This record gives sequence, C-alpha cells and structure tokens, in this order.
Amino acid sequence: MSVDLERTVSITVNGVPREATVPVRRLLSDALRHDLGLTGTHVGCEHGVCGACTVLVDGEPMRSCLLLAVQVDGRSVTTVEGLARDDGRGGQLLHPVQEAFRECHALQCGFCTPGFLTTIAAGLDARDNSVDITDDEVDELVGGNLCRCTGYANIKKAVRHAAATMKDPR
Amino acid sequence: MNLDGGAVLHADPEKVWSVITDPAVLARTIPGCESLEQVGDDSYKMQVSVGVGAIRGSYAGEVRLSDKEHPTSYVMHASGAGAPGNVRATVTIGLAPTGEGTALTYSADAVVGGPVAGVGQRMMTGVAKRMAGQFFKAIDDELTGAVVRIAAAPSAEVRGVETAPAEAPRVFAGNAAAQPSLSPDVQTVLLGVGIGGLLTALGVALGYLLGRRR
Amino acid sequence: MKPAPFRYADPGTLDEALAVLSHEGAGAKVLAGGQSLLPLLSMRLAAPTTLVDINRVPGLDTVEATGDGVRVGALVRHNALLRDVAAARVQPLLARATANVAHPAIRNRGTTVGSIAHADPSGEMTSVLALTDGSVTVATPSGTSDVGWRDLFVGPLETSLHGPAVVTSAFFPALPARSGTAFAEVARRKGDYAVCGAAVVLTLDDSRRVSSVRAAYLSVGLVPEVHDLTDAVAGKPVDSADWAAAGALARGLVEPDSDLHASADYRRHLVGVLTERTLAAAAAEAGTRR
Amino acid sequence: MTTKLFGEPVRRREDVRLTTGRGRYLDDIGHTALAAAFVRSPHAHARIVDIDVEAALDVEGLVAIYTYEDLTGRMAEPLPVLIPHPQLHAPRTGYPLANGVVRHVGEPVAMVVATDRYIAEDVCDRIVVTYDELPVVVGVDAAVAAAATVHDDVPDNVSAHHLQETGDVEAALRGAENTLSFTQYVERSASTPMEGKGVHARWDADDKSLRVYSSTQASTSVRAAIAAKLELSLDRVEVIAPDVGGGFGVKIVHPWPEELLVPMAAIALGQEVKWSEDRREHFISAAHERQQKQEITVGFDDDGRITALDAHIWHDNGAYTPYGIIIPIITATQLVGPYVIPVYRARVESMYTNTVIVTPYRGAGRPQACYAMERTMDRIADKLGLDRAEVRRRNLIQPDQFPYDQQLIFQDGRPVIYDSGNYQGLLEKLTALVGWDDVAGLRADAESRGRLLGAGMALYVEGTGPGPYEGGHVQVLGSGKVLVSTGLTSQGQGHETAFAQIVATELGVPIEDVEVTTGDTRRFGYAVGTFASRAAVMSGNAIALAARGVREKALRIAADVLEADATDLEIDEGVVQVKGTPGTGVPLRTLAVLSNPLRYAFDEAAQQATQFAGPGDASLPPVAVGDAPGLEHIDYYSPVRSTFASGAHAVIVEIDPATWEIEIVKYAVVHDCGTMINPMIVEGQVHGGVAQGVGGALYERMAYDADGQLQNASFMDFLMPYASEVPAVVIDHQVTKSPLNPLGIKGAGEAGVIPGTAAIASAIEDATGRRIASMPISPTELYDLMRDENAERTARGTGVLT
Repeated sequence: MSVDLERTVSITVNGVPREATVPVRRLLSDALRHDLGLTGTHVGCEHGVCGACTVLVDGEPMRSCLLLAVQVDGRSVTTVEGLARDDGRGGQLLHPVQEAFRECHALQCGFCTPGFLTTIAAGLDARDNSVDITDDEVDELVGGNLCRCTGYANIKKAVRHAAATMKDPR
Repeated sequence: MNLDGGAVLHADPEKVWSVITDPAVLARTIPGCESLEQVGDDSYKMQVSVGVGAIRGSYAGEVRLSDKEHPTSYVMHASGAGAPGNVRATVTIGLAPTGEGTALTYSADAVVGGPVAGVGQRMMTGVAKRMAGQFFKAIDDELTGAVVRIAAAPSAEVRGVETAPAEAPRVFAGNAAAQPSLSPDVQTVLLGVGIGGLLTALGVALGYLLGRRR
Repeated sequence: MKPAPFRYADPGTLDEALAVLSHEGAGAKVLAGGQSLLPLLSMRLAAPTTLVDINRVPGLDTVEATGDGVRVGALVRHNALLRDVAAARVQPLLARATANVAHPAIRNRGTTVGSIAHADPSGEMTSVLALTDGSVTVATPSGTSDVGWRDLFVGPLETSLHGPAVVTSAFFPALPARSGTAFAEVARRKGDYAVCGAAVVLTLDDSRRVSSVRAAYLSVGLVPEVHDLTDAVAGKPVDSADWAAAGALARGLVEPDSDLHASADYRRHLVGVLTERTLAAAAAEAGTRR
Repeated sequence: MTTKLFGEPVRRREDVRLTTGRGRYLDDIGHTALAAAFVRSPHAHARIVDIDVEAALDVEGLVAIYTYEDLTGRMAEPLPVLIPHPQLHAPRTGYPLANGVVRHVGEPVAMVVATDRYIAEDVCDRIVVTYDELPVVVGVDAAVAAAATVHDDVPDNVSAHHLQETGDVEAALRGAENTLSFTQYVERSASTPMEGKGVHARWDADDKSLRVYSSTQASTSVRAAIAAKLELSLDRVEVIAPDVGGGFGVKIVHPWPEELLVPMAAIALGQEVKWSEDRREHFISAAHERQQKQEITVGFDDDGRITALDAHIWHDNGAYTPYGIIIPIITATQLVGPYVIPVYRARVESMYTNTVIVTPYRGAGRPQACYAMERTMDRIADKLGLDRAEVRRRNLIQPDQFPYDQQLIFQDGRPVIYDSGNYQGLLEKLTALVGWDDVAGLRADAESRGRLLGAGMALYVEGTGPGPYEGGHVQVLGSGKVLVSTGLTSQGQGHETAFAQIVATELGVPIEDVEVTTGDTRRFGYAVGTFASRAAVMSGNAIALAARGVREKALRIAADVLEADATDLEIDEGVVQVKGTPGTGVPLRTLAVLSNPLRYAFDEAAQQATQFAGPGDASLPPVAVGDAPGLEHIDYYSPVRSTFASGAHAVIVEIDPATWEIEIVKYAVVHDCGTMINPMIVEGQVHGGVAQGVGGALYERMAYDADGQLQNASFMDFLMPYASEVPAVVIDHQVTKSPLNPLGIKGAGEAGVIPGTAAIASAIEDATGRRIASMPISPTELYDLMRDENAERTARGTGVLT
C-alpha cells in the first residue's frame, strides 16, 4: 500500500485523456487551471460555498475546490470548456444553456458563470425536457451558487429559456 | 469572549490544596498538557496539544500570575499561539470553602485571533466551558478517588504511555508527568482552565464551524 | 488558502485501510466525502499527516432497506440516500432531513455516514441517527462492532472512536407502525446549517391517541439532543392534541448558546415553534400509517 | 445587421468568450510566474516586536521574503492619500508592509515569494512574528469615546470634520411648527466581488520595462502609482486590466500594497511574480463600507413639509484614509434626495477604528444618505398620521424647478445642481407599480394567513458621471475594422457592447466591425477610472465625440473622391455615399487607406483605393496643415458638473410572527437614468444592485468583535444572498434626458443598491409596528426587538406577538 506525497494522475478532461504529476495536496481546481491550463474553471472561495469552481465528475456537479486532483484519477471531468459539442462541421455547437445565458443577459462579470453553466447543463441534460421545467427545479438548479452581479433574475430566466429550447430542438 | 464558570470540589480546601499541587495529578488532568515548566516567579511555559478529530493543533502557551490573594483568589494572564490562531486570556480564580467542600470559580476574558477568529469564535464559549468542566471533573475524581485505573486510551498509547490513567480521551498524562520542572503550586490549576480550556476550544470550534457538510 | 503538506493513500480494501491507519498513527485521517475536511485543510485549520481515502474500498456504497430499518454504507452520498425510495418508505426522516443538507453539488460528494462520524450537532443526520435510536458499525484492526448513538457522540466533532477505526455503515431503525415523522429547520439562507432544527417521531395507539412523542434538535447543544415530549400530550386524540404544550415542554428542556446568527433566547423560542409545527405534520402522517 | 443600435437591447459581445471559459482573468495569466503570499496581522492593533524568518528559510521552493526593512526609497514611505481635502485634517495611511505598528487584522506584515502558492503559504506559516498588543478601537461609538486611539497623534480619532450647510439650521428648527429627532445606525458590508484582487508583474530587463496586469478599476492610476513608487519613468510601465470578476468599488482603491510589492519583487527577482488574493485575505484586508451613526433633527409644518433638516453623522473610516472623505461628502450632499429642503446642515465626523479601511462600495455613502432622508419622511408621516407617499409627494422638487441648485458642493468639487428630473413621475409610477393603495387589503389577507405584512418605499437622487474627464479613440483600419479604445476599465458592465453600439450608430458601421478595448494603458493613457456610475456618461460621450470626429473626416475625404459636397453625403452600412443613392459610394475602409498619403499596395484595400486617388494639388503638402494621416480621432468629454439620475423603490414584506423570518414578496423599481444606451444592460445593473441592497438590509454585515476580530470572515457566515434570498424585481423606466452631455445619458451602475436598506426598514416597521433604527436586521434581532418592552412603537404599531 503506497503512501505518497506526489502522484501521477490520469484524468479524462472534456473527453481528452490528460496526465499530470502533482503533489497529493493539489486541489482539483488548481490542477485543472494550472497543471492542465483549463482556466475556465474559476476559484471564488476555496471553501465550497460559492460554487464558481463547480465541474462535472463523471457527469455529476461537484466543487473542484473540495476535491483533490488525486481523487479523480481515472475519472472523467467536464469543465465549462467542454460543454460545447462539435457540430459535425468543424465548428462548435454550444450547450443550450450557454446560448441561453447570452440571450437572457444572465452574466455580467462572468466570473461565477462557469460554475452555473456546468451545474445547470448537467441538471437539464439529466431531466426529461419534454415536460415543462418547474420553478422549484429552476430554484434548485441555481440555488447553490453565488453571483454578485446579476441578482439571479436573468440566470433563472436563462434556465427556463434553455429548458424550453431543449424541449423542442427546432 | 467572556467565559465564567465554577466547580464544586468534594474535599475541604486543605485536601484540594494538597491534591491540586500534586504535579502528577495536574499532569493527567490539564487537557492536552505536554509540558509545563516554570520560567520565573509566577510565570510558566507550557506546551499543549489539543483539538478534536483532525483538528488538532500544538500550542505554545505562557502564563503569568498577579493579584495573588493566597489562598483565595488571583488573576492569571495566559496566552498561547498555534497554527490555527492565538489566544490571550485574563482569568480571575476564586477558592472558597463550602458545605460540600471547596467552591472554585473562574472568570475569563479571552481574545482570540488569527484564522480561527474569523470562523470559530462564536462557538468557543460553550466548548471552553466544557473543557474546563472536564478538567474539574478530573480533579474532583482525584479528590474522591473516583479515578478508575483503566488502560490508557489509544491516544495515549500512541505516545507510548502505559501508566497514565485517562479520564478524558485527550489527557496525555504521561507527557506532562514526564516533565521534571513542574511547579508544585495551586496556580497550575489555572493553566488547565486557561490554556487547556481555551486552546482546546479553538480546535474544537474550528471543526465545529467548518465541519458542516461532510 | 491551500492545504499544508500531507501524505495520501487510497487503499483498495478495508483491511488495507485499517493497516495504513494503524501504521500512520494519530495524525492519520479518514477521507470519505471530504466536503467538511477539505475546507479545513485549505484554511490550514487542520493538518493531518496522512489522508486515508476510503473511496476505493468496495462494498461501502449500498443502501439496504429492510423491515427493521435502513443501513447506509460509508460511501453512500447524500443525494443517493435522498433518491432512495425504499429507504424513504422504511424511514421517511432520512430523505426529509437529507434534503436540508447544503446544496446539490455538495450532496453529490458528501456522505451521510461521514457527516455522522463528524459528530456535528448542527448536522441533520446526527440528529436523525439520535432520534431514530440508531447506531454505527465500526471496523478496527481488532474487529468490528456496533456503537449506539449515545455512546458515539461525545462532544462537538468529537466521537468516542479513537485510534485506527473506520465507520463502515450507519443503521437507522424503521419508523414504527402508527407513527409519523417530520423535519423542519430555520436557516439564514437556504442550504446553510440551521439556526435551529427539529426532527420528531410521534406514535399513536390503536385508538388514535398519542402514545409517544420524541424530538431531536439541531444547533441547540454540543451533541445531538433527544427529548421525550410524551408527557405533554400523552393519551390525547391525534386530532385535538395540544402541540403547543409539547413545544413549551421542549423549550424548557434545551439550553442553547448564542452565536452570530441567533441569540440563545431566539433558539429556545424556535425549539418551541418548530416542535409545534413538526408535531402537527407528524400527527397528520401518523394518522395515515397503519 | 443594422447600424442603428443606440438604445437597443443588443446582446453582449463579451458573453461569447465568457460563456465558453475563454475569458482571461488575472489568475489565468502567467502559469509559470512565482507566487506571492502574505503574512498578515492577527491583531487589530499591535506593535511589531520581532519578525523571525529563521524557521522558514529551509522550505524548498522559497524564493524571497520581504518585510518593511527591505523597502527602499519611496516604497518605504506611507501610501498616498489619493484625494486630499481641506476638511481631512488628519489623514493617515499605512505602508506597503507594516512599519512597526499594525492597525487592523489583516494588515500585511511580510510578503513571501515562492515557486507556487502552496509553498508560499508553507513559508508564511513558519514566519514567527512577535507582537505587543495595543488597545483596540471598534465601532463609531468607541471611536468617539476615544478611550483608546488608533493613531497616537490623533487623540480624538477624528480624521475629518466635514460640513455642508445652506443656512442657519438651528434658527430654522427653532421656528418650525414641528420637530423630531432620532438616532439610527447602519452596519458594515462590502463589495465582495466573486473574483478577489490580483496582480501579475513581468519585468523586461533588456527593455527596462514593466508590464503589470491588475484586477483593478483604474489601470491608468495604478500605472502612475507604480511608476512613482518604484521610481520608474511612466513610459516604462504599462498596466492592463484584463477581464475583471467584479469590482463594486473595492478595486478602485489604488495602489493597493500588493500592486506595488508584486512589481517590486518582479524587478528585484527578474522573474514573473503573481499574487491572487484568496477569500480569507479579501475579507480581512480588502475595503469595507457603510457603518454610520446618524443623528437627525427635522423641522416640518403641519402639512408635513420640511422646513429644516440637521444631520449629524459619525462615519467609520477604518484604520486609514487613503481615499479621503469621498464617502462623507457623498452622504452629506446626497442626503437631501429629491426633496426641497429650505435649510439644511450636514456634519460628518470621519472616525478612525482598528478595522479594515473603508472606501466606496457600490452606492458609496448614498445608501446611508437615503436611509437618513427616507426614514425621516417615514417618521414625519407617522407623527402627523399621513400616508408616507403623500408626505414625500408634498416635499418633492417640482418639474419646473430644474435645474435645481441644492447649494451644496459635490465630490467633484462642483455645485450640486440637479440637471433634470421628474420626481412626481417616479412616485406616481412607483405607487402604481407596487400597488401602494392595495396594501391594506394585502395586509388583511396576510393576517388571515397568520402573517404580518408591511410596505415601504424610498426615493433617491444620485449624482453620476463626475469628471474631470474621460477620453475615446476611434480608428478605421484599411480592413474596415473599427478600433475603439478608452482608458477606463470594465468589471462586467458590458462596456464592449454599449460603446460599440455608440460607435456603430455614430459612424454608421456594422457593430460586427467594431472592436472595443478598455483599461489598457498601451491603448489609451489618460483616464480617471470606473466608479461613481460614470463609465457610460464619461467614456460613452467621449467615444461618441471621437466617432463624430472620424465621421467628419471620412465625409471630408469622400467629398474629394466623390466630387460632392460633404453635406450631401451620408454613411450607411460602412459606405459613404451621396444621400439616397446606394451603390454609388466609397467604403470607409477605402477612405481609411486614402487618409494616408503613404500607400504601399500591401493589400486589396490599398489597391482598390488607388482608383480613387486623385492626382492631388502639387502646390500643397500631401498632408494638409492641421490635418493628420489616418482615419482616426481622439476626443475627450469633460463635464462642467455631474448629472443627477433618480429613482424610487417600493417593497412589500411578509413576516412569520413565530420565526420572525422576513420574506420580500414584492420589490418594485422605477428608474430614471436619462437616455439608455442598452436597456437590457441597464435592467441587469438594477437587478444586481437590488440584490446587494437586499443583502445589505437583511443578510450581510461585517461582524467585528470588540477586539477587532472579524468573526465572519468566510462565505459560511458572511451571508451573501443566494438566489433563494433575492426577490423577483419589477422594473419601470422613466427617461429624463440630461441636458449636460451629447447623448443625454445619466449613470446607472449604482442606483439599484441605494434605497434597499431604507425601503426594507420601512416595510418591516410597517409590518411590525416597531421602530426599526438599526440595519441590517435579522430574524433573531427582530425577535429580540418584539420582545423588548421598551422598544419604540410606531403610531399604528400593533405590537402583534405570538
């Protein structure tokens, strides 16, 4: 049984296998940002309250500041950079919630935005979008992240907008 | 932060006196006491290792005594510093005979600083009281012979101490008992209240506040 | 706010975990969900020498619901328990309380057993374990044993467990027949730990009269508190019982402290309010449960 | 694709990068940089006896440790007093690193530079600082009592006595039909942007030049401060504000110690150095605002019309005064609001305390001013048994009184003259929007549900867009791209979009061709900064003027080419043509090439241009006297004084009389910021401001204990609202153009936060019948208040208790 100060971890980040050798104390948020260069994930409090650093671990939203990089060895991580999908024509197809945030002015400084986008995208992808989203669902999806700019009104609006577009993809 | 409390010790003041001046007793009863040494008239240095679960810190403490009204009251100026924060306390102690034995009262005014102050302070009063209570129960059990000489707790085992009776889980009796320069003086009781209680409170309070969501 | 250095092991079996814990000594700390421990590490308020991550240990991630009760494995995340229909049927308090634990992203990682092992008197699950008279199963190098909640909780964040030990599961006895439960808390922000919380179990006799009322409270003491409030409403018909009387009784039984968010008086007052409200809800449920 | 975009809800151009993780914030820059961390004081007031670094020296990865002893030249001097004022008689500032004494918890004592932040913090843990503690002053009352002092040479703890008066207020009060006096408090909150501060510095030893990135609201001023303090020539220093994760005021202060120390270390070490403030640092070392004690005496006639108002205010300015007395001035001058106050006096005592410095947080003294004035209106109504809306209506400045001179001197040193407004209109729209006349019915309905209901309102006038100036540069390239730059910075306000809308409209080009840069001293060297709701007013107008300059030049060149009179030309979709004859014109990109006599055919544009190039007059120089090559123009906007926006908020609260939890069931806003460049963005600003207002009224406070320890230095206990705590907001607009500037706009950035505390206090008072004289208020405080036999009751105070 090895007890280590440093480890090499293999993480599939946004579909791409990545490897990094990190001290075991390295937070996942720092590993993503500084070891793997994915700075879309932001660090707002480092004690798990603000949610700016939220990423998807095997599809589930988690605080990357409350995980050690070594704990996701072998797991799959999705960051805000990975929410868009290839459109098959060499371009990128944004996740509906990314489009909705732009359409509804759901961000101002944009610092908390990645945490909202990952959390909401996972929530909408997981639900049956043929049924209308309820206010309670919206509140649950936006309720765990802090934003200082928007007052949340347009973020809630964007969630409803995204859910609607996912209901009938044109 | 203000911390007031007291304890009734079931023995007359003379008995209390003799017991609480026994270094071995103090060594096993001061919470987390690792070392205690006299560095001058009425001044002591002390090392305590306190905390709960993962939240354990080693604190260096200093104590100075003043306004001595031997043997009924005096004032202790205690301070300690460790990674989680620092504490400075002024504790007024009173001893008085009662029908049951001896009534000890303490009144502490403590200032807590450093990282812990921003997240743990509001919890400390209750916890410090609890630690002080543990200390006096330990003392009183010594007085009434209620100490059951059980095998040492694991936390003591870790330190390779087999002889130490352990009243509370974190009484590292052996460490303090091993100290040669203990001052046989009632004043060291106060260390238990001041340093032991307050510093332990730090550690406990931290975890209490931060340990919400696991 | 970055953790101080520590060593890390992620054993693949329980025996390995216990072996590492024994070998690493008092400075070693078990890491399960880590949603409390990581902030402590980043604030450098805790500095364990070694983290023993049990997330790779197999067999600890199941919820077993039987007629007797619900056994929750050490790696069951809050959200998994929240969604477990069978568990909710056997002991409705589990889901009701878990829904109040922080926010979804935290519940996706944090574990129910971890929060119990954390012995936080503000924690929802510590109070539920206490109210249901539950226990935990503890594995040590010298064997496995069950520890009842009364023996487990010693103080805030303080359990009676010492030395190398892993809490492998928690057991919550089933809700008795003709009984109802409810959970309610007052928090400053949704998802914050409660300023005050109450969980109750109320049981009726065959003639739908109150035969037993027990309540547990969050954030009013240094350890989870369970109080028997039966005397206030014993024998009263469920539809006309005076729940306020039970609330008044409860107010007299608690000794809360003041802090930044609530005075001791306000907390005591809330104990009464929440007792009354949860009992009304529990009574409604008890009336419907055979 | 349209070019007539001014006033349209154009979607933000920033969002393309910000929603895909491609923003570039401070900590995203320089992954190879060394990391800085700070040892900060754990004591509120102490003498530094010793700093022992011995135990830290063997930490692998340690690069350097700096203390005050290592500071030389101007770095060893106190930090500057940015805005001196004759009434600031005892200004005091700290040092980049503490010089012998610390005066608040969190004051930097030592800087550590290491290979990464983890290691830098390891080093900080091993540095042992010995302190000799000194008596602590916390709160305005303790500061006034002056049992202890923050600065030895300021025995009364008073940094400034600020006075504004318009007549003999005491005589006027003696002559008043009615008077009343009261005292009230406001507690501290803070900007608390989601991104903390941060600085990255890179020194080019060959070029002897320094590039600094800072998460700042004032890059040009940070540049000047660094050049001065590090004794570098200004041309050797460039400062860039990258994407900034919110500011709200705290990032306008400059230079923060770290903005000097990090570049100092980068130069000394010849390596990139970066400091990213963490959340704990932000709580204990970044600025706070709001704490005031207010004593108000008002005289009024039997109709409720104010005849005299005397405000005596004690303002907590923290341990130092780097930002002068801007907040006291704003409170004193904005307190009068939309009302006619025949005789007015405001005295503000700015007090030192052993706490974090106090500098503007969104609203900057206005929420306190509004709280003083609007709660006065509520008390007059209560005293006379009048409707609160009616009392306000009777005191409003009338539409025909503009421009209205309040005879006060504003923060910019210019008179407080309201340029335009329609306050009656605001009040009418507000009462309709919130349903003011239906409150009685709502109250009855709520009580039938066992809940208490109350309503409150607050009006404000906000001086916005203070000078002295901002500038704009607009340049058309041969590619057709239009480059726009201005010196002030952006923290999420959508400047890239709003300014592009202005240029697209003024210049008649597709917005897609416009590229806006802000806060980059390489692009624009003269600027004041982003604060006081001034960006749209100042840079917006400057950019509009610059665009008009480019338009004029384009038409002049095109007139030659097209052999037409410039007055017959128009620009449409980026093409200059004779009015009403599409297809006959010259593209701007071509005119851009033509504007430069030196014309190598590097590209297609140049080749195309040659066909238009006339022979020219051989008797004249290629570049005419007074002309310049290039299709570009720089212009500045410098107003004679500020323009005054206004608004009115109303709120309806429901209170659970058992738990005393307070729920906002309706929040209505009527807002007048003159012409709106982009109403979508304006509404976003209002939403965000209201959320901060609600936070400051019901959740947020900086809870210092008597020892100067901030007890809630984390997001666990500093209760910034989640979505669950912020109510839905209904908004109505009124547009009263400003006559002062070309675009007719007024500032909109801060407005939303200003009336929150006043309106919510009023609503809670209305619901409970208990006087609310201290804000913010929490359920436990409300419970204690309801329990308090001596608590003051309002006239309609029901004293409902369960």
